[in-house]
Amino acid sequence: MEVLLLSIKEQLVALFPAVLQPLAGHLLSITPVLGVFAGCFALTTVLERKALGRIQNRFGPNRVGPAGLLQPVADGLKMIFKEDIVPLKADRTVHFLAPVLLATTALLVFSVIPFGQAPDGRHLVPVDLEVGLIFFFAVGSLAELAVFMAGWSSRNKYAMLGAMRAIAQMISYEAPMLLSVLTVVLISGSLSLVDIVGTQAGGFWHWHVLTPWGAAAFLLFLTAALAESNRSPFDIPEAESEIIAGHMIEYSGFKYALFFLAEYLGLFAMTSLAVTLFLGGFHPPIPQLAFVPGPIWFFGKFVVIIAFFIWIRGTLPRLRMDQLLQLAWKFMLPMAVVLLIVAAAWHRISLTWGPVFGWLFCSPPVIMAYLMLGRGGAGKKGGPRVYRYVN
Amino acid sequence: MDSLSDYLLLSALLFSLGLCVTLVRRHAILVLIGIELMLNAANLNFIAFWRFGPNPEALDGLLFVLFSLAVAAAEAAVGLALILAVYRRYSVTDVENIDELKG
Amino acid sequence: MSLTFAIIAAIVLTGAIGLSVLRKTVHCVLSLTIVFFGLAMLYIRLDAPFLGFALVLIYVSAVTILILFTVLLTRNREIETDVSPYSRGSIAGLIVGGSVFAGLIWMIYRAPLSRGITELESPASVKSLGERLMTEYVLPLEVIALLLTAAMIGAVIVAMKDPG
Amino acid sequence: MIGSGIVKGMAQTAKNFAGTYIAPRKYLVTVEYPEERLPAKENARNFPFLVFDGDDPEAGLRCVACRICEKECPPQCIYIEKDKEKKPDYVGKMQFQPSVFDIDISVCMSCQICVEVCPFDAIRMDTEFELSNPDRFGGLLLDKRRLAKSNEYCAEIHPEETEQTEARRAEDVRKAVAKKQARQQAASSD
Repeated sequence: MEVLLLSIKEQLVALFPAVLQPLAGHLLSITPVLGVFAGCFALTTVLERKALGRIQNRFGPNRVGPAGLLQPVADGLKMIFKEDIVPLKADRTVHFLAPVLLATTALLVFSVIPFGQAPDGRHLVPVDLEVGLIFFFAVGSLAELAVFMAGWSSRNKYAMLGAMRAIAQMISYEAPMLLSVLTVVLISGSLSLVDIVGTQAGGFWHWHVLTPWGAAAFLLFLTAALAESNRSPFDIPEAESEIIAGHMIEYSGFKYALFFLAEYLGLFAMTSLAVTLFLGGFHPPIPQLAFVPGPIWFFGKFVVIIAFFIWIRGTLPRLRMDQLLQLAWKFMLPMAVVLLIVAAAWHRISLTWGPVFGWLFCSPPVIMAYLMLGRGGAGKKGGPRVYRYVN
Repeated sequence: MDSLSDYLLLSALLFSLGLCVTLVRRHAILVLIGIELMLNAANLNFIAFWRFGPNPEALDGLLFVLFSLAVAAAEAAVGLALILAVYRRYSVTDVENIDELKG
Repeated sequence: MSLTFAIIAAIVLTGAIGLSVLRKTVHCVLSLTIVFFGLAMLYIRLDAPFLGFALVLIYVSAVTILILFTVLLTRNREIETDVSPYSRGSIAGLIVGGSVFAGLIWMIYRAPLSRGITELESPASVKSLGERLMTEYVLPLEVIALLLTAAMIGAVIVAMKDPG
Repeated sequence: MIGSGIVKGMAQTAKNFAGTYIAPRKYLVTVEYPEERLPAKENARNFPFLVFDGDDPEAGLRCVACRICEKECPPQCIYIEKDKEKKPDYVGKMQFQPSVFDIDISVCMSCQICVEVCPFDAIRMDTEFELSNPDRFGGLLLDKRRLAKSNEYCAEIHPEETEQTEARRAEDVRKAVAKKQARQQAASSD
C-alpha cells in the first residue's frame, strides 16, 4: 500500500514541469492528510455523540441518514448557512485572523507524523524533519496565541475570561507534556519522529509504552493531551454552564466551525503523536503481521486512543480551575521529572544488564513516586471540598 | 544565495528599529519589546556569522544564540514582573510618569 | 539577494514597523510575533532549524503570552486615551536610532566580509549541538540554568501581591 | 490513591455502554417520540372539548348553551350563541343548543373551571397536545365542529371520570323516568 501510494505520487509529480515539481510533490503529500483527517473529524463527531449517548443510556443521533451517520453533513450545512456575526466593537482583523491561525496550526502539525514505510525504506511522511518533535510543539503552541486573539478581539468579558483560562491551562500542561515526551527522546536519541518510530520496530515488546517509564509517560501524555485540546474533563475554558463557550462566544457560522474543527484536529494531532511516540506508530504488534499496510496499523491504534478519549469524556466531570492547575503543577510535573530520571536509568541498566533488570530496578521508583505524589495532592486543598453550610 | 551583508543589513535595521521603539514609545511593555527586538537582531547576526563564517562545523554561534534565548526569556520574566510591581504601586505603565525614586 | 530572502525580510520589517507605529499595545505584541516568525524562517534558511523552532517555542508561546498577560493586567488609562503614544523626546530618540543605523551601515560596508559560503553536509544536527553543550559548554549551561531559576524566583517575588 | 475513582467511574460507564447493546430494554430507556409515545395519564389535561353522545356530533351534543362556562372562564376564551329552537336532552327536557361555540385555545389557560361548573357534563379536558398550527389566529380558534368529540373518546382518555359521569347520568335518567311515570300515574288517576 505504501509503495502504491508513493508510486502514485511519483507518477503524478512527473506530469508537472520541472519547476513546479517540488510544489506539486508537497501538495500531493498534503492533500491526503487534509482529506483523511477532515473525514476523521466528521466521523468522530457523530460517533462520539453516539457513544456518549450510549454511555448515558440514550440512543444518540439516529435520524439523519442510515444510523445517523449523515449527521455531520447536516451540522456542516447548518454551520455554513448561519449568519456570520462580528460584534460592533470587536477588532475585526484580529477577530478574523484568530480562527484562521488556529485551524492552520492544527493542520500544520500533521506534516511531521509518519504514517507508513515502504519496503525500500522510504517513509509515508509529508516532511521528514530532523527536529520534527520541536516543530510539532512550536507550531502546536501557536494555538495559545490564536486563543488569546479570539478572546481579546471579541470585546467580551466572557470571551476574555475563557481565553485567559484556556491559556493558563495550556501553559500549565505544556510543561509536563514536553517532559513526558522528553523521556522518549532520551531513549531514542533523536527528535525526528521517523527515527523515533524506527527504534520501536519489530514487535510490541519494543514499544515504548511497555516499559515502566513509558507506561507512566504515556498516561501523563494522554492527560496533558486532553488538557491541551480542551476536552472534558479539562474543558473549563469553554465550560457551557460557567462561561458559555469561552473564547468562542462571539463566533458564529463558519468561523465557529473552524474552531470546532481545530479542536478536533488538535486532538487528532496529539493522538497521532501518542501513537508515534509510545505505541510504535505504523509498526505491527508482531513482525509476522507486516503484510498488513502500515497506515492501517497506525489508524487502528489511533481509533483505540480516540475511543479511550471519548470514554473518558463520558465518565469524568469537569475539574475546578484550581484543581486543574494543582494537578498539573503538583502531580504531573514532578512525576514527569521523576520519569525523566528513571528513563535515564533504564537506558543505562537495560543496555548493560538487559530489560529484566531494567524492570526490576525501574518500576519501584515509578510506583513510589506515583503513590507519594498522589497522596501529596490530597492534602488540605486538593481533597474533597468541605461545604460549610450544607453539612 | 543571499550574502552575509544582506543578513547584516536586515539585522542592523531591526536593531535600530528596536532602539527607536525603546526610546520613543511611552508604554513600559513596549520599551521591553524594543529590547527584545535588539536582542533578536544580535541573535540573527550570530547565526549569520556562524553560517557564513569559515568554520560552520563548529557550533559556537548557535550555542551563543541558545544561551541568549535563555537570557532573553529570563529578562522578559523579570522585566514584566517589575512592570507589574510598579503598576501595582503607582498604577502607571507610562515610563514618563515613573519619575519618583522614593521607596 | 534572493526572492525568498526578500519576502522574509519584508515580513520581518512589516512586523517591526507595525510594532513601532501601532497604537494599541496588544496589536504591537501581535506584530512582534510576526517578527519572530520571520526570524524563525531566516534561521531555518540559515540551516539552523532547531534554533528556528526553539525561537517560535520560546518567544511566541512563552514570552509573547507573558507580555500579553502583563498588558492585560496593567490597564493604562493615560496611553489608551487620546494622548500620543510617543514620548516627549521622540525626535531625539529617532535621531539616535537613525544615527546608530547609519553607523552600522557604514561599518557593514567597510568591513572585509567574505562573500562566499561554506557548504554544510547537513543542517546543524541537534545531536552535535547537545554534545557540545554537555562537554565544552557545560559551565555556561549550568550558569544559564542558575540564572533562569534565579529569574523565575525573582519574578515571582517581585510580582507577588504582598511582599512579606 | 490518585486515579482509583477514575477507574471505578470508567468501569461504570463501560457497563452502561455495553448494556445498551446487550440488554437494550433495561439500559435504553429513551422513548423515540414521534414513532413511540407514552400513554397520557388519567389526570392529564390540556384544553377543553365538547362531549357528544351517539354518532352525530350535531344531534348528540350535550351542551345546552347555558353560558355558565362562558361567564366563569377566567381568561374569557369561550364564546357561545344560543340557537333559536329547542331540542330534547338526555332526560327528555327541551333545551336550547348552541349555534356557535368557540374556544380560543391560544387564550385558554387550562384551568378546568369550565369542566367543574358545567351542570350537563358537556365539557371535558382533552389530553391532545400536538396543536401546532401554521395559522396563528384561525388555527387556534376552535369552533363547535372541531371541539365536538365523542363520549367514547372521553372514556378512553379519562376512564375513571367518565365512569362516574355515566353513573350519575344513568341515575338522572332513572329519576326522570320515575318522575314521568309518577306524573303519568297522577294524570291517569285524575
